[in-house]
Amino acid sequence: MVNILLVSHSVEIAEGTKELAEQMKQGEVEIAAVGGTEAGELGTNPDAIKSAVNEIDKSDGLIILADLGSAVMSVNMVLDWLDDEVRAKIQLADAPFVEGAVIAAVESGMGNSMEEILSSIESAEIIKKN
Amino acid sequence: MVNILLVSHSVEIAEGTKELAEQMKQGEVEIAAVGGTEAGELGTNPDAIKSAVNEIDKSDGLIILADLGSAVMSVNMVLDWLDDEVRAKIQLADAPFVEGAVIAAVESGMGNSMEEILSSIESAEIIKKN
Amino acid sequence: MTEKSKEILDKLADVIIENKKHLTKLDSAIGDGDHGINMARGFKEVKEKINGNNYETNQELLKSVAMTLISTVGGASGPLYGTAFLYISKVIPDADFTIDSLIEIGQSAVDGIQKRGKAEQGEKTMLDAIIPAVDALKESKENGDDLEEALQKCKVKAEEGMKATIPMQATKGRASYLGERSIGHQDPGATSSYLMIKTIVDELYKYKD
Amino acid sequence: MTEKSKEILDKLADVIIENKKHLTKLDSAIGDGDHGINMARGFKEVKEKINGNNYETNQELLKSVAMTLISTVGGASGPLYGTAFLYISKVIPDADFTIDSLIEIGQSAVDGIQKRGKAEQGEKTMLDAIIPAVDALKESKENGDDLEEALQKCKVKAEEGMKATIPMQATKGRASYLGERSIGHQDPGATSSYLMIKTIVDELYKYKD
Ligand SMILES: Nc1ncnc2c1ncn2[C@@H]1O[C@H](COP(=O)(O)OP(=O)(O)O)[C@@H](O)[C@H]1O
Ligand SMILES: Nc1ncnc2c1ncn2[C@@H]1O[C@H](COP(=O)(O)OP(=O)(O)O)[C@@H](O)[C@H]1O
Ligand SMILES: [Mg+2]
Ligand SMILES: [Mg+2]
Ligand SMILES: [Mg+2]
Ligand SMILES: [Mg+2]
Repeated sequence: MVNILLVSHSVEIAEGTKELAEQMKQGEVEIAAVGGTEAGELGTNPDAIKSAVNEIDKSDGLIILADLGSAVMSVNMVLDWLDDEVRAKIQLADAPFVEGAVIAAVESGMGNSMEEILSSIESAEIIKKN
Repeated sequence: MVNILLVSHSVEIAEGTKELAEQMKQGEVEIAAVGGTEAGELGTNPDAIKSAVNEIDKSDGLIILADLGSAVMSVNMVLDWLDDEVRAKIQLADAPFVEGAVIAAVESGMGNSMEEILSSIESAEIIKKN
Repeated sequence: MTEKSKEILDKLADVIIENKKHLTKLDSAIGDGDHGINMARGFKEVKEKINGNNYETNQELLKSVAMTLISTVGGASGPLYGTAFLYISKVIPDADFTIDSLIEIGQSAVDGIQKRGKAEQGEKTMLDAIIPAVDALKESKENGDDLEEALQKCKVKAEEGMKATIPMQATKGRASYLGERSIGHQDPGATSSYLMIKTIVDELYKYKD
Repeated sequence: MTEKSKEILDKLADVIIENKKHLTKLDSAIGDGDHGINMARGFKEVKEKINGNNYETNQELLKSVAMTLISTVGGASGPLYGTAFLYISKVIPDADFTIDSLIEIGQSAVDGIQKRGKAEQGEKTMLDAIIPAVDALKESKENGDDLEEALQKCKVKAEEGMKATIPMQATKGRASYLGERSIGHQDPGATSSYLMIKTIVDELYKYKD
């Protein structure tokens, strides 16, 4: 199954989104959450992102969701450090953080492929609320 | 200034997003956050939403961001209970929760109108991360 | 005047609470696995609320049920059932129920749910149990069925409607996130709606003479 | 061999730490008000790290600075400056600096920052202080300026570049959220970059004979 890594500037947003997405998952989808700086402030911690990327199972693919630009920058840096083979398993999604996490959890649980999940969560439709 | 109300299924997501958005605000933008059920579980609490809507200053407009469908339903119910005059000051945004909150906080702080802010946060561009 | 309605609501609450696990299990398959928890929490509060208060009219009683559900359920079913009971409170008579008043009550529930959820029949929601039940009452009125017969048909149609959600694909609510994978599962909301209709019918039966 | 570089970096860290409030204030106007906090935290760690360790080569020293910044800064400037120092570490010689090696160092910083942030000159970022400084060195090389002259011009151009961010509209980073309202404010990252360049130049001056 495609696993999911959530990278937010806020540990609360990261953990809360993990909890919300896990409620919807079927099967063995793994969801990891990283948020805030080492000191617990708002920001990103590349070391923590690196550990999370290393620890999570990437064999069927890994989708990373990041909240804002500097989280994206930290994630991309960590991804650049990986071997090409591992790197090829991972995609950083152009998707809204909370909404993307929930839909990705549902679709991964259904056994959808990385491409199928990305096409759902990267669609403009996902931000419609009514 | 246009104020902002965040309604999430998760108190952590609501509070974390408030903190993240407040970091970016200039001036007197008010940001309120409501999350979870009364019992602290994932869900929505219409009474808490109602109190938050009543308490926040709506004179220059109020934008509400909700995370998922049932939060939207709870918000719409609360809005239906309001007088037309108050109701007219409020818009529930078709926008991503975290990303929309940050941009709305910035733009409201700049003195942008409700329509200007909504057109920014309801644009598909907002979910692009790279 | 409200004693009979209170008894029916109390029984209805018991049935929902008894089915907590069943409803939650159904919601685990195509949702977030909390429908039974939500509904049992809400109806536990309803029991306490109505048994601890006196109401002059059924309208007051039903409004109190509605507000309690809205405040305590926590899921989509809170605003949905809450608005249904709120709409019912506006039409419910204090006199004994007739086919006509039951139709009006049923239709109000449907209107309330549609006001909140904007769903139609066939979208795999609670409406798929309730709309057929209300339609059955309307048909019975046209056919000139007596109340007993009408209630019986109403319950059967609600159950059929609930089961008919199994092959449906959800297009509203969390189950819609599953797309085609929502097919093959019975909708939790349609199930709680059937349980409520069944209980109301069975209770009205008791008083039928 | 690394003592001179260590001293320069130690001084550079001091300057950043001294300017914590100034940088934070600039970031409050067009960002989230943490650039000084981020940079001071990072360079405090850099001081501890480099003063508590021995390095065989400037390459090792600079790599250590880079990794410390990446781990501790917490904002966009962490990956950006971190990658800059990482790229510098790949080209920095252990011999005394020449105009040629300074150009290579400066160009590596630019390359690293662009690799991470994909910004061009004129987008109101740290690059708007650094690129003119590197360009000045390149011009000095063409003109045949001596090192002293080249360093002096480099510092002047960095300062001009920093000030030139005031009328710019930000199109990268958090300040870009402000659109036109980012105009009229000096970029915090360009300011920290100028401070670093100034410090390096002043320190190199000390050793010039
Ligand atoms: N838009 C809607 N209209 C009618 N019923 C709906 C709608 N959305 C969801 N439902 C019903 O609500 C049920 C789920 O309720 P519940 O689990 O309590 O809420 P949540 O989905 O917020 O966890 C579904 O099984 C469905 O019958
Ligand atoms: N894409 C980018 N390329 C180059 N520099 C950038 C980029 N994005 C931001 N910056 C620089 O980073 C500075 C802000 O750093 P900092 O406040 O530490 O990070 P954050 O914005 O994450 O809080 C800006 O003033 C700008 O100079
Ligand atoms: Mg549910
Ligand atoms: Mg729920
Ligand atoms: Mg900042
Ligand atoms: Mg920051």
